[in-house]
Amino acid sequence: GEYEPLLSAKDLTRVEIGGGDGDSGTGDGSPLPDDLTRNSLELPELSEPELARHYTRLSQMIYGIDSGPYPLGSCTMKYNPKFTEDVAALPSAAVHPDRSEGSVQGNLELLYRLQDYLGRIGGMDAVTLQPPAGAAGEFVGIRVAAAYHEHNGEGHRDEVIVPESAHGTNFATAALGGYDVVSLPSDDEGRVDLEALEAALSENTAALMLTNPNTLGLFERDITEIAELVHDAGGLLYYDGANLNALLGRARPGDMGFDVMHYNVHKTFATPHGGGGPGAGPVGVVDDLAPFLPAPRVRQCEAESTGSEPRYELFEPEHTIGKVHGFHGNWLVLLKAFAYIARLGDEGLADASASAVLNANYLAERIEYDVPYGPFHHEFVASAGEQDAADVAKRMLDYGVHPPTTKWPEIVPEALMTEPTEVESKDTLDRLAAAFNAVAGEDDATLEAAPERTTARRIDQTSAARSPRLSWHHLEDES
Amino acid sequence: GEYEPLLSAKDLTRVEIGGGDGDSGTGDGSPLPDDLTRNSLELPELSEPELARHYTRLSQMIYGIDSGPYPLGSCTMKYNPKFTEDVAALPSAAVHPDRSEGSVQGNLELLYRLQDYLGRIGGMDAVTLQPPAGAAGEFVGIRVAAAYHEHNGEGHRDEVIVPESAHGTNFATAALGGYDVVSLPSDDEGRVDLEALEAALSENTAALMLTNPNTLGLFERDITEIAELVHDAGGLLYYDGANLNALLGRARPGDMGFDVMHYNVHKTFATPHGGGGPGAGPVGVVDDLAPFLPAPRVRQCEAESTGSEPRYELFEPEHTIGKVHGFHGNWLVLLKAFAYIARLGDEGLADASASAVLNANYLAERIEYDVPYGPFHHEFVASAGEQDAADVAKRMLDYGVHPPTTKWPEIVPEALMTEPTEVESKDTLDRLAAAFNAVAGEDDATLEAAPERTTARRIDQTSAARSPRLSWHHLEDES
Amino acid sequence: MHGSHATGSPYAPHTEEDRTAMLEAVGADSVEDLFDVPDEVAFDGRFDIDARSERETRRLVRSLLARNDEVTELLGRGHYGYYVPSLVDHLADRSEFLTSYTQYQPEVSQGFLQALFEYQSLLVELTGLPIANCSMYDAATALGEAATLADRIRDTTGHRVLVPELLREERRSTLENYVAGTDLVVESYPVEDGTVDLAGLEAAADEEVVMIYAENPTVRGTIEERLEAVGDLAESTDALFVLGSDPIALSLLERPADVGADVVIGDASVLGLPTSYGMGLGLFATREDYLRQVPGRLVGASEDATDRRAYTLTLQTREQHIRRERATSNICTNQAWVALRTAMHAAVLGPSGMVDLAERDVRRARDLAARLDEIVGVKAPVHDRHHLREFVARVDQPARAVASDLEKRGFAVHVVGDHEIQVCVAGVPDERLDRFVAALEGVVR
Amino acid sequence: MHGSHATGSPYAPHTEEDRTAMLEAVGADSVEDLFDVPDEVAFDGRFDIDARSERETRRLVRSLLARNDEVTELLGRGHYGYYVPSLVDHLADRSEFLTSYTQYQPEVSQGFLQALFEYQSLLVELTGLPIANCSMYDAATALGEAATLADRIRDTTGHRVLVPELLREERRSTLENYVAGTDLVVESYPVEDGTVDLAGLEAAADEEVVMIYAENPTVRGTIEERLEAVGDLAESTDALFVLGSDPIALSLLERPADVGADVVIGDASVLGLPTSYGMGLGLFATREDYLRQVPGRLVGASEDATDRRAYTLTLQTREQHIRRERATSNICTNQAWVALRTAMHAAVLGPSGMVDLAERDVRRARDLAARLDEIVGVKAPVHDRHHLREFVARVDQPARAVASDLEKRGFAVHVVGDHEIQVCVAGVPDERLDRFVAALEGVVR
Repeated sequence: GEYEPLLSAKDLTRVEIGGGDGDSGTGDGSPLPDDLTRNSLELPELSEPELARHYTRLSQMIYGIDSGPYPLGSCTMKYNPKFTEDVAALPSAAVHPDRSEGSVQGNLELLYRLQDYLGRIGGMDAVTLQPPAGAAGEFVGIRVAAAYHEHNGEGHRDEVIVPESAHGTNFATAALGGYDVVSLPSDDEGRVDLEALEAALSENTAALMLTNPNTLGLFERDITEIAELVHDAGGLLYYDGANLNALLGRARPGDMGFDVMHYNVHKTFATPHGGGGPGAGPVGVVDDLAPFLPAPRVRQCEAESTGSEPRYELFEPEHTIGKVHGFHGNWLVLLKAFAYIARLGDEGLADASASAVLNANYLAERIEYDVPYGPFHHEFVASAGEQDAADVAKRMLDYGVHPPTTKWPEIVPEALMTEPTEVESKDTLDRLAAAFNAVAGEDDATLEAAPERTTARRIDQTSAARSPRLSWHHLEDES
Repeated sequence: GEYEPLLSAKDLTRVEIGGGDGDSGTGDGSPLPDDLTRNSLELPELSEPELARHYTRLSQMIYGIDSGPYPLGSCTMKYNPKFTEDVAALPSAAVHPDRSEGSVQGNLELLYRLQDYLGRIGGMDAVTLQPPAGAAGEFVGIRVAAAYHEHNGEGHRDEVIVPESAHGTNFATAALGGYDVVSLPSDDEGRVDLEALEAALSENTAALMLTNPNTLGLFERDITEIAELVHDAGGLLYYDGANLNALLGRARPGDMGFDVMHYNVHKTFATPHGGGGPGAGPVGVVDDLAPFLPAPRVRQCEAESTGSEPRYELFEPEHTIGKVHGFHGNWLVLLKAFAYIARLGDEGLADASASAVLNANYLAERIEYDVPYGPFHHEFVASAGEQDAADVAKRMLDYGVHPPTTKWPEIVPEALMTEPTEVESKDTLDRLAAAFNAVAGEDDATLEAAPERTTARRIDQTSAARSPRLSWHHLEDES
Repeated sequence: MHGSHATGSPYAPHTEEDRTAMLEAVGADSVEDLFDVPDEVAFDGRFDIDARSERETRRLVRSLLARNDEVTELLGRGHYGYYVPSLVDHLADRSEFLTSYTQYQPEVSQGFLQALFEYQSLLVELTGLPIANCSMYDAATALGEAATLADRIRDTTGHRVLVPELLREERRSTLENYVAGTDLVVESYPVEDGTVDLAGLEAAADEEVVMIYAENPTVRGTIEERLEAVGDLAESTDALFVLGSDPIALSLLERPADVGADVVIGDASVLGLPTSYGMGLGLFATREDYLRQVPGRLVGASEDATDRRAYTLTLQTREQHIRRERATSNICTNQAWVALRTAMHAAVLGPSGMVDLAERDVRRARDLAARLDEIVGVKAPVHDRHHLREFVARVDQPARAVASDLEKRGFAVHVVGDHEIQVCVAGVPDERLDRFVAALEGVVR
Repeated sequence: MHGSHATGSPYAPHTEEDRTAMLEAVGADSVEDLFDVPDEVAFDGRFDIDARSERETRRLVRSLLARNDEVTELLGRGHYGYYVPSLVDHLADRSEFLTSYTQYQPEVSQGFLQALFEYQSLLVELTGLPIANCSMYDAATALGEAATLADRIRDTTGHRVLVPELLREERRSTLENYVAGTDLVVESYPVEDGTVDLAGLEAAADEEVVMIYAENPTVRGTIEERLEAVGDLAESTDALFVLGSDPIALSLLERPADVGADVVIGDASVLGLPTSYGMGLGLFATREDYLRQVPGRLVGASEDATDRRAYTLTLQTREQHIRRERATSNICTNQAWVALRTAMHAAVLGPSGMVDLAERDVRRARDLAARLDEIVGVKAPVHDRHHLREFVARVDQPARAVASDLEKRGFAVHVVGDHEIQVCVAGVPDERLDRFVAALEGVVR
């Protein structure tokens, strides 16, 4: 494929600013005095047709969910239904966050209903939609836990326990919240080691953060006992919702004893990943924690009269931790998630999980790489064995499919963490398995030379990091 | 590139129909008696994600206007402004054609305004928007001419004169209208040969169909004399609007003496070509011909009271030829054309032609192929000389650009009919010229082997035509 | 203003520097010099059309269209408001599909050619006829093209074209324009209770007939019951049997090939397009015999130089750009992008979805008719026939007044007789039908 | 129903035959057998959420959102309703952009990486700072991240974070959550007539200060006049000078690098997103010194194995998925697609369009203030400063009542004091401003 030049290589136009007296109402000069303005601005100045071609060409150099299977473990790369874009594009959805509550009843009702949907799905009593991403949801969870303990005179609790196979965000979030992170080893079967948990728990435990099924796709069968242990130690149990797509309609975090959880709507509820974001990370909690949730939340007003349409209002939870986003979170993403849930309903959600689990099991059965742990649900972690998992991934690109997540969790050597999701057909899974298996039979030299059939060949990461060139200004000397 | 299998290769599901008694209001069987229904239907049954990938992949195997320059002579491949798609997608535009006039005042006013715009642009007194394409517009012109002559007791006129370099549709349309086609040779300079015209004109002449500038891009400088000759012979002068993009704001067919013309809104007014259509071919006429236009047209009603909003109604021209489309033509296309004209205004339209003419002249200057005729306007016809023009085109594909129209008009040997339009930048024209010039230096073997870098290599036309396989049913034996 | 694109066309990219350099290259002082327009026909450029920003233009169009009333359309008679899945918009709007030209360079057009090939295949399956072109403008023009086909292949035997007396006037008028250049004349045959009056048709048919046209469903929404007899009659008189239909009807009703149809025409955009004020997609399918007389473009399978499957426009020698006045039609620009949308919509539905849609509407129309029939002053359906999705109802009051009152209550219906309205359920949600029943009750009370 | 997709998720493609074959392959009798969920925590699947067709779902959302009132929003204070060109929607909605994941496989993500690299370059040009990440969530969280950056690089010298007393409460609250895990405390410094009270700030600043935050324009729409002095003060106390702004402001106002800013944060989605109830895009730019302490993702230029230009995420060892609890931030999912839209919108405007937009709004806001000032009972602007696009007006009547009356007339304004409203012109067409003046006249009469 041909490369697309940078916009700056096509044009850079310097616009001079100033020459105004700052009082000019209609004059040609700047309407501001020169000491309040910059001198000039130099950026590309291109026509709409040129830009259309630039971005069309860039888009052609991207593998998206409509390009083929995208089995990134832990990322739940589902098909993103097109109609959800249409509802997010409705002009009536485009409102300013400072509008009066009375004039945006549509937004409030929709958010209220989404709070309700998510509460039902997670088995949680109260939900905030404010966190703009999963990690932001985790942060709310940690801040809520801190506020709860503080409120109960347990402000000394300064440790958060995180299994070693957990998502990196769990560690980072606990640290951001000011907690010491206590890492918890897995047992031989890849699950939480109960003895180690008992040893880790103490009067300083604020919370245990857990993903279930865990990153190996395994259900933490001892979850009831784990919950008891944590609660007995005075800690809270946090559910990382990244793997919720495994359990829709089969089990709910609230029923397992979790006190607080986040939902990744860009995973479980099919909102697009957008090349990294935006997502949304709503947080659900049990009743005891509801007073600590971020403000504002949405509630139904008292009915004014029988038969009248219910009205909605914002309110501040009694002991709220305050805000974790400047406004109401990623509204357009929440809107899409609402539409997805409303479309699928009970049956659709349950089938999504059922098909996701069936797909993972079928794919694992079809590939020649070893899958050391099971029984897994929506994802599995194979081992590339003697091969380098990162090289395996590069080589899979040559077979026209997206590779799995690699080298993590570390409990599996040369991990290939694979999550096909429910949207792949048997035919596609067979094709994906064929790609895995073709690579499994290849030698290291071939793998190291990969990819060969992609827009760019293997990219030099070391040089990128050693002498960072982070804008076109850094490339000026070159061309 | 990888091929995309046919939908039928992915799935064919046969649905059985019947088993009903024809009275079943709610039963499981067919609601119709079996003798009124087919037995079964066999088509692909695929999920939305599978279809999204299928059509995404197909789209990737198409060169569009956002892919690069598209200098097809006579086709006016302009950039299609994105916002025009938005206005065509407005839910309020989606109305049924049998709605009462009073309830679709928006449609009627917009069409009325477009009639008015086009009349101004072409210098015509009355416009119909009904023809769904340029050839349909030509047909209206020919039918209107026939009706006019008939009305005037000149029904014996049975010949239409068409220059030999004219678009194929002119010939075919005249024939469809029942006319004998009289072909008119060009003079040495590539224009209408006045003597030949005089010789061709007679009491049997119904019309002369003319493109101006003609397909060589040359303005018919003798147009006033031509008009006189035709009118003196009792004929009508028809303007083929395919090349109108050369003249916006510089000259108008009505001012040149044309009696009837069509507009190609998918050329001049930037509505997308859609892989072949839909377009729209409105027809403008001088006052004398207005009573013969297709029905219905739109007009403003008498004002009900001062200050009230004007209202619009459909009406039937007095001697209308009737209908040439089942309803109101390609409404969504007309809507886009209206938006384009309203966006550009006088200055934008004039600049479009100016830039189109500048681009053609600049490109011609930059390429090494000979351009035998001039001065040309928005397009020129180069000659590939000793090379085969069709092979030149195939080879240009390898350089990542779309080739010009080839082998036509025949007045230029191995014609490369080139129309860059106003949307190409100087940089793009330089790149396009480089592609022309690279091919100009290559040998026949290279050209005959081309293209090499496209999705498909050179396609066998002979085999396609010799044993036509026109549906997947014809391919069943194969796979 | 700082902008280099501040005036002129917003879609022309030239900066002043570019323009100067280009003029220099061509040896002209100004762009004006490049125009070879004699003074006597020169125009001063004043159309008096104001330029607007993109945003203002969008506001203008939105404000104009806001003058359309919002009503529930129970309208059919050849144009239908089926729900079009979002997928169709999103994929068909990809600019590669939307902005490309006719596939004269197939090597860079494989995607569109394949989609059109799949569209043709869809129509072949639906009609049972082996040849389908990749679009005419609409049903009316496709009917006209069918008649000129009849003229070409049957021209020694006669000149009469028989159409049902209840044919939509617009279709008939378009047909008459298409045959105006031939010696064909269009004549009506009688219709009985919404469908072909077979005895009447038999009486009208003689050796002068070159084409018999029928529709299924008919313009009154009824389903024909004697199509095979019509086919036999056409065969016996050596007339072309042309049948009008559409993809949803074809997915359920008798297969045209099974009743002897020689040509199927119709509006295929009932799938793929929302109501669009009549913008359509001419369906055209026929027998193998007439392959070289077919109007319009055909996509065929072939192979490329490496023997891989490829698609291309084929049999182009039928077309105007090659054969000029001896072409099978004057059509050039067609409705390819609508055909793409139709193929996409059909693919989303799948065969089961298509049959379901048709069967559900048969039931819904029947139910609605029964409910209307219970209203005092209304009889529905008027015709003792099966209906696909619409039916005629008799109202005691003047139909025009009833329709006008219904419109005020937010419902549009057809007026098809002094005391007849026609009502279509296609695309109308059930709860709207409920409200319609109530509205009609209110109106005729 | 005929459909094989009739139940369950409409986006799961399995036919019954596939399902059976797959179960056989994995050796299970049913999908239930694959779930390893203990009975005591099993759930019966009854959420009591009804499934709907795509069309019904769209109708549901449309009907809910129809409960929003249509008003002209003269609202700003950090979220703006600039017109977003259609091009942005059409290109950003291409599914390759919309549906792809973070670019961990750069070889198949070059297009997005390059777009993000161009976004970073835009911010580098706008701020004059050499490092810009490729997005935080919004301005408030970017402010929080700036504080944790200050904490990391300045933690030996103190714990005070100074912010203007008029900072939006939401930003302050978010900031306080971000620093809750550190020893930092957030304190206010005084503001005078809408801008920094320099004497007050000097009085508040001591060696305990690790960060001074200012905004340009301020939340009251005023343009800061002493930013260089703030920068000097920050430098002299070894505090990080963090400046809040946005791309349109930055295209016209003093360049942050020129006034000594160490970090620039803000909401970059003022370009690229329509008003979206506060959904934003956290802008984050800083000095080269802090490169390895920057939160969020960075795209860098590199080469591929054939030495051709290529782009890749770089310096990932700062991030949570590598460094876990020692990461520079916990951010993972960011706002990449919004950054793409912002870059597109900026590209459509070009530098001249951006400067024009800012300058035009300066003039329009000034004109509007002057017109409001002529109304009896209104004083505008309240602050004797230059304004970028919004200003505070004093009303004699209670501001809340004025705003409420304005809302009834179709205009939304901020209430920022008992007798103060705030009015923003960004994105509001001139004729709407005219109508607003008339409306306010009517309200305060």
